[in-house]
Amino acid sequence: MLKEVCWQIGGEQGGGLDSTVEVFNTVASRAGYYVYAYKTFASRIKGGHTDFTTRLSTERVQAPAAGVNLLVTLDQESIDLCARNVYPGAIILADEAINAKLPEGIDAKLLTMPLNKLTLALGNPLMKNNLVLGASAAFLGMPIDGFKTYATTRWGNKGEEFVALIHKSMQEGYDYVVANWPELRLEIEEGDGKERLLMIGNEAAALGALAGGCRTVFSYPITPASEIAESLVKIFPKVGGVAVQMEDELASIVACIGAGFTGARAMTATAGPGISLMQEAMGLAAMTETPVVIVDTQRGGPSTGMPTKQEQSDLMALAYGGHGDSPRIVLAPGSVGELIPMTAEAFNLADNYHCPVLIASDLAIALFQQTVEPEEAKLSSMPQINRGPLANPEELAGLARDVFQRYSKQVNENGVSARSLPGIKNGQFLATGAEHGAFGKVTESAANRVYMMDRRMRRIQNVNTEAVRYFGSENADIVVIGFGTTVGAAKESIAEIEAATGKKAGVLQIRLIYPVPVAQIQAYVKGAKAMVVESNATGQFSFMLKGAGYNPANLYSLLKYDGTLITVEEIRNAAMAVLNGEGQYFVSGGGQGVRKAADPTITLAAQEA
Amino acid sequence: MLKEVCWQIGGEQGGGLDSTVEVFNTVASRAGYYVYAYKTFASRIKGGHTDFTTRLSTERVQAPAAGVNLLVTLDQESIDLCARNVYPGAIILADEAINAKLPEGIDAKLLTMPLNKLTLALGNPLMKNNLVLGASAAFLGMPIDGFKTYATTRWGNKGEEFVALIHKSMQEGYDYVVANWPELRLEIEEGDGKERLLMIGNEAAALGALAGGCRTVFSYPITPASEIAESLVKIFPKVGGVAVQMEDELASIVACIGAGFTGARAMTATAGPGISLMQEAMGLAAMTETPVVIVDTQRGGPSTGMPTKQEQSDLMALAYGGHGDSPRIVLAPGSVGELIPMTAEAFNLADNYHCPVLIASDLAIALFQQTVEPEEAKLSSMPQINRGPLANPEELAGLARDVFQRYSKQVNENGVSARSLPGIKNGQFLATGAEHGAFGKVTESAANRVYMMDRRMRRIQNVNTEAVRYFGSENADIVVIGFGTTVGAAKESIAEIEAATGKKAGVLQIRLIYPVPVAQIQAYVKGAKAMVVESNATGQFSFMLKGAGYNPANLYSLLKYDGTLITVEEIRNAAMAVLNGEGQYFVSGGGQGVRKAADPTITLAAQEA
Amino acid sequence: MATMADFRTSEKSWWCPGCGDFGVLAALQKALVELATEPENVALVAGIGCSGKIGNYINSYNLHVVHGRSLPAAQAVKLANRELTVLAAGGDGDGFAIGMGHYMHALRRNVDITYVVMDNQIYGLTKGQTSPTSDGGFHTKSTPNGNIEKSVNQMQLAIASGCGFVANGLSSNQKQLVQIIKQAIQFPGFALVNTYSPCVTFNKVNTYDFYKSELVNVDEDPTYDRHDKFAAMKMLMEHNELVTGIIYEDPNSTRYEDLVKGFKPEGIVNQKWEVDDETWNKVLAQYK
Amino acid sequence: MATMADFRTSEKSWWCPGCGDFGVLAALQKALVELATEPENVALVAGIGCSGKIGNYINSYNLHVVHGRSLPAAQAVKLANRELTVLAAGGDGDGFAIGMGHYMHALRRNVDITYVVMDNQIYGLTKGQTSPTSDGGFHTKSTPNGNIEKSVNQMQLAIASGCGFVANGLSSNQKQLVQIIKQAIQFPGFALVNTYSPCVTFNKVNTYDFYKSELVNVDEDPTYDRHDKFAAMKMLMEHNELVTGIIYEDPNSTRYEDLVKGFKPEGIVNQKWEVDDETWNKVLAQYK
Ligand SMILES: Cc1ncc(C[n+]2csc(CCOP(=O)(O)OP(=O)(O)O)c2C)c(N)n1
Ligand SMILES: Cc1ncc(C[n+]2csc(CCOP(=O)(O)OP(=O)(O)O)c2C)c(N)n1
Ligand code: SF4
Ligand code: SF4
Ligand SMILES: [Mg+2]
Ligand SMILES: [Mg+2]
Repeated sequence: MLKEVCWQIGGEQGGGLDSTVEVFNTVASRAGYYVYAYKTFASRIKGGHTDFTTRLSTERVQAPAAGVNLLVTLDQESIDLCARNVYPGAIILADEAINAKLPEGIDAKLLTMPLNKLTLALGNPLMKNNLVLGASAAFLGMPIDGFKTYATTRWGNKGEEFVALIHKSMQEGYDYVVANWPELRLEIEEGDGKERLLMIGNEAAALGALAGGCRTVFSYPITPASEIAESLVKIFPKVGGVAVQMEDELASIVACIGAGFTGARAMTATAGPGISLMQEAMGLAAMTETPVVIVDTQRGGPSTGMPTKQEQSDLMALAYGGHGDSPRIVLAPGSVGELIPMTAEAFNLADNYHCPVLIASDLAIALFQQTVEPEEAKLSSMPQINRGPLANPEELAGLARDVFQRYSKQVNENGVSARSLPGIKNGQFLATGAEHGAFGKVTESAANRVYMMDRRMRRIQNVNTEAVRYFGSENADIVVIGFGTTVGAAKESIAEIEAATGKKAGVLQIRLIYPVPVAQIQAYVKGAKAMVVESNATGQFSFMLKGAGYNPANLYSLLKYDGTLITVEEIRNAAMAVLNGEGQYFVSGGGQGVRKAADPTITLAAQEA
Repeated sequence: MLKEVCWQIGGEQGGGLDSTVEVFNTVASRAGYYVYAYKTFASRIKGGHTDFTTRLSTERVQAPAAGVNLLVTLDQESIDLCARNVYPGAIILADEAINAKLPEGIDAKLLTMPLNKLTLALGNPLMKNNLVLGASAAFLGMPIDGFKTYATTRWGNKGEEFVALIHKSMQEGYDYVVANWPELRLEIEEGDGKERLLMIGNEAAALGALAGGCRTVFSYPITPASEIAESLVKIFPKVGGVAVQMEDELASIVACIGAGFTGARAMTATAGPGISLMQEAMGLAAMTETPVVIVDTQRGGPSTGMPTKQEQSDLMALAYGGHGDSPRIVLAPGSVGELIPMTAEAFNLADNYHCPVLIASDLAIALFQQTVEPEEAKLSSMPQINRGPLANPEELAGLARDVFQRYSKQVNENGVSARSLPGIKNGQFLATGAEHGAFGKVTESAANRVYMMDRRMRRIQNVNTEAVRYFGSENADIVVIGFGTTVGAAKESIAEIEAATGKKAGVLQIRLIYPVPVAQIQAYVKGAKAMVVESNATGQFSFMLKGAGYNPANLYSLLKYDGTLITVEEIRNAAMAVLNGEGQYFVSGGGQGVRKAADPTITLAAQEA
Repeated sequence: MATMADFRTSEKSWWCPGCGDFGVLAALQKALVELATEPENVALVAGIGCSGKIGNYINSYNLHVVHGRSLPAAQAVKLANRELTVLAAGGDGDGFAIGMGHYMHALRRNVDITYVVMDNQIYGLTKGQTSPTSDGGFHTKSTPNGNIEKSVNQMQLAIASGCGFVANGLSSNQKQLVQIIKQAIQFPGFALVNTYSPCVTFNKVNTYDFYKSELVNVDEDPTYDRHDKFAAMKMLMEHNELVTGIIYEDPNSTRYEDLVKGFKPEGIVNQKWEVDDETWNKVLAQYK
Repeated sequence: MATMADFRTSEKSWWCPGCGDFGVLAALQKALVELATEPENVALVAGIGCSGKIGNYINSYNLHVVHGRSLPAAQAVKLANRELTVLAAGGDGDGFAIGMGHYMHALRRNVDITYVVMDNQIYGLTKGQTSPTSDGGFHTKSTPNGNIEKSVNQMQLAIASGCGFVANGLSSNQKQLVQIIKQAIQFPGFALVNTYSPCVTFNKVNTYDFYKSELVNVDEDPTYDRHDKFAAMKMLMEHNELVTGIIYEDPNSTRYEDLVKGFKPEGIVNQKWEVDDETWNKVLAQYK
């Protein structure tokens, strides 16, 4: 009995594989397994290769699997592309019709099944997927009933006959495997049956927004962010919110500022190109001290880049991308589950620090399903709505006009002063992106400028949030620093590093990317070697760390920027190399393993004098 | 006899003072003086205080004066605002009509002259300015003939009578001073009569573009950049170029990319808000490897900020502002004169490195007149047009289609491969912002991604340009690091620092802001204390230096961010404090002098564990 | 009830003496007074330009955004708090150059706001460049040889986009302008109030006198039917947009806000945002 | 002379089988062949979207810009090299959502390019959201309760903006579309070729059949006068833009390029850029 299996299915994009996988993952989750699912897909709608991988386990899993146990392939291209990732001895199930050939040197059993023929006999092309599901269940020892139950509830509205056909197809697939390969089993331990949630990060962000009091969303579709607004537009009618698809990202962010100014909690969600377009207006939010929340689901950049591929290369743009000096707060989730309270918290931070709060999600968190523990999604464990410094309407009513100072020197411990909201008598003020005085009116006084600039920047140096989270051994020899999707792999790598090297390892998850929590990082790393793992080409977070004063001599780096996810193995290998003193900078990916590299920070090469 | 005098005039904005000053400066320049002129003005058209200061000298001057010798004031507000900046014993000339009062404690002679009355008698309100010019000439011992000659050529087309009236007014102003204050003279040594040029940086940038083969400009008006396009739109009819006022900055930059793709040399000019808006498309230029030149005349940010005030706070945005990792080159001029060849060179760099080349100008360079030596503007001393790697049309004609690889692995020593231009047979390719292969066609292959990313980033590590320039003593104890407008003051501070401290001082001018020339800087600074002087609140260049590996312990900093120019005195005072070991970080401005400050780099404050 | 004084601020104006924007500001304040609005219930979002400085001079909640983006903000203000009188304001460059995309989309979205454009056919604040509404042949710093682009016809565009209230006023015709603004504010949906607001400093062609002699006033034409869309379009085409008055009004306009499913009359800010368990669990259920 | 094969590439298409964009591509290639253009003299600038991928499938100089910005680039390409046949292409979202501002300004600037829009009334590449040209009530991922915005009337906007060539084709009506594109390319100035190009995957309402039954073809109406601007506008208003053919053509169009002072017939790239001493000194003189 296995504690964990990895199932993969490959075929043509747009052919319905996604819904097959959705069924598989949901049934697995309902059976009490932990699920981590990911996929390869291209920026096209129909045609071309796609593959979906699901790692299911009786324990929490949060990283790509080291290999695949059962690979289902609907075309030869999928075999060619996926077969080299299987575990030795794995099962590769192919449609008889494709005349499958296994590439040389692959240690796997290629089994063929007359999927096309059986589908034809069933009389509905959609049934191929159900045959595949049945067959997969049989190999993995998952009860077919779970699949059937799901089909009943999901497609019940399409009529009994249709459901019966689905059931029949599933059973046929199951039976075919049992009958033909009675010995071949990858049986996984039974799931604990506990009810968990399964969702993608974009859905988690939508949930967090809902819990965080966000009722206005202004956004523009973009991969891989669109599902955030698409989730909220479905949820909002229940709570009286409004999600507007704007004409572009410039409009989206400015609309959020408008709503924020008025007192609503507003959010926009976008990816890199949108972040670039929002730079000017983020400065406006900072200048007017208006709360606004922005989710960036990072993808391959720059420009259009690789819209369907993983990357974490927007950090510099998120923290420093606009002209002038302006405050921002940049958070990063370490898992889908974490994104729910983090998004809710973002609104509290925005209301308390009166500046843009950005969430640096990434494609793999945004789009790939992960198990979320019920505790992570409990309403009662969400941060309470905290509106931050607000003027008191009764107090203002008692004053005359032109008394309330929106940009008053009377600030709270964070350097923030109370804001008034439209509708509050005597609270009128001017919120302008131009430099201004206490009432908001434009002034170019030099002394005022210095005060206002300090006022704005100072606030973010004291952001009250859990900036870092440490996992693994105390007094580690190596601390892997990561954020976003890499955190999962990093956490799973701890045991492997320790096993491989006999040294102690830890992981420091960065939850607050900016302002860089250097002191907190130093406190955790102590004398250890710190290895920053990030999915970009120039080591953006390392650069930020060094710029913020971190000693470069003690900073190691593993980068991957080929669009694929960082794996446990890569982190382990890089950590081993670091601990062995083999180098300071490493890269991985592009079809090659971990290898030494030059310092990725861009500087001008030394020249002859 | 003085080697240098400083003349200042204050009055109401929009009242014609600017043209008075233009006459004064031009006449001074023609008389063979070096001129450095600057002004205080607001983001409004008519009304409100404005003042203009002109430092004229028999030696090159490139920084604000330490005081004013002759202050001409047309209203009391100007006295109130400007009188405290005069040298002891200075002359303050006021219109009798304003009933001028000198604020207490100011050591200056307040003289009044019936400007209004005389103007009335002359019968044309414009003549007040000429009275002022004549009076100023008298005080400064400048021959009135220079002014008259200028008037003749400049306004000759308005008729003899008008010119005669101007001459008369000038003479009257002159005579009034001679008659009433025969003893009061600030006589400056005679100018050397050598023909020099006087222009603002925006005009210099336009000249550089002309010399650099730029014939397409796409831009959108913005302070303080507009004059660049406004100059070129006047010049272009002479050479068959086209300057289009676009609908916004998004269009401007993408149009430049279109023109660059087609083979033209294209430029846009903007300020901070425009830079923020151009971030996405800069990535497009980088991805498509298309040359494009962007001038940023930095002003007070963020958002609308202080549009008419000096700042150097766009560095982060210029170097790292877009999403994803992408190459850019950022240059900074140290004077108006330098901007001519630098702008021309920018086009060569763009054509050779196939990426965006940005020029980080700043408001004071952009808008304030400086003397330019004829040698700096000689056509023969401009960089020769160098088109960089271009496919050979004859060679391509001999090939079939689909042979030429625009993104070929056959790269030159800079990592750049030849480009073809529309119209060249068999050179057709796809230039896309999406990741692509050798022919430009879209691909999401992991191995290709790594190659292409490395290809793009690698090129800027070897930019062949004069990255830094050193001035002052060898083996200095302190090296002042500056760029843009601060370079002038820094250079003038060398002697003062050395005189005040007995230590050796040098100035390292950064001409290549990004990629940061760390090695070059280290080579010049050696064991000295390096003090970065910049006009922003967070020490952006220091941050870049540290991020690029510069040792933070040896980096000192003087910041000013109140919108005014850094002065020689401030640099000297900060340098003294640094040499005295009084601190590492200093700020100045806002009505206070140089003072110690905390590390301006934004990081999260250390928290309780 | 609020008076004119209540809508004024103590700021000294940064506009040039004689600038058309004074008249627009005054008419706007007058309209607000006559509609019995209170300063705290008015939110004005302005763009960047001389005209965009209007927020310094009116006592209301003012948001002064980046260049060209008053409309997205104003629409959001209204959605966030439906009880406010929401105005957007700015210049011809702000609205029809950099802001053109937002203008076109606000027109068709039909959120209940009023957009007051101060059209001086020039860029004032940047000191006199050609604007998208500048006439052909117009000489400025940016077109020293004369403007060679066709000018934007913002009112025709409004009608072609389905905008339900299209009006044009002249800064110096206070009486008419006050009337127009009042009706625009009362109109249920997006209302365009274009105004010709002369720039006395940089535009020496399109002056008060020019407009006075050129404008055709449909308010004074008893035969003109402002509910006839074709007629309105034809009028504007024939007179090159030199038309004043309420040019088009759609009697059947429905606000965007009224079409949003589940949207509450009080908008957003006046709700309680805490989610109840039932709603939360219903939403969570789809992820189980 | 170039053939269809010369304009094709070896790339396998990423479009879904049956996508309307195939027809637009084919018509475009055919038009180029019939006009005897050579691939190296064609520059095509495309936006982002399914439609924007067109540059992968046509053998010409292709520039694939960021979302919404094909027009500024295409205009600049033409100014840089007037000898090229310059096309811009993209989807309804690309052109009329994020790209709307540029569209409006390209219309009035009148640079001699042809803009081919593949309007499927939906966002294809991002997997089916409502687009600015989607019909009212249309259900998509982003408007699960039906679209509540008015749709953009891009052809009316073109006419209101002074565009001199406004045409609409249907992807499946190759014969007409080829004719339209040919005339558009030959038109001296900015030419709009809107096409209805059905998205067979995400738009199940605006299908080939839908268009076939709804479109009014002015090319087949002998009484229709395509030089009458007002008639064109009326036609579009009355039929809710469901009109096909060459709807408006201005017989007196003058290209922007022809109005730029001192501009040379060869544009920019074919000039020598070195400045001669005389010109340089003349320019420098003003700073002396
Ligand atoms: C992104 C950006 N680009 C350019 C500017 C510079 N700018 C300020 S106002 C303005 C145009 C002013 O014209 P208009 O909108 O007609 O207003 P007016 O001053 O005429 O009232 C411009 C281009 C800016 N502030 N921001
Ligand atoms: C700045 C930016 N925002 C959003 C996107 C995401 N995006 C890609 S294509 C597209 C719209 C596609 O619709 P359309 O232009 O109609 O083209 P179609 O796919 O329907 O042909 C969007 C929103 C992007 N690439 N860039
Ligand atoms: S410049 Fe023109 S628009 Fe601006 S304030 Fe003066 S008159 Fe008004
Ligand atoms: S999704 Fe629609 S528009 Fe995109 S390729 Fe498929 S059919 Fe064409
Ligand atoms: Mg204007
Ligand atoms: Mg579309």
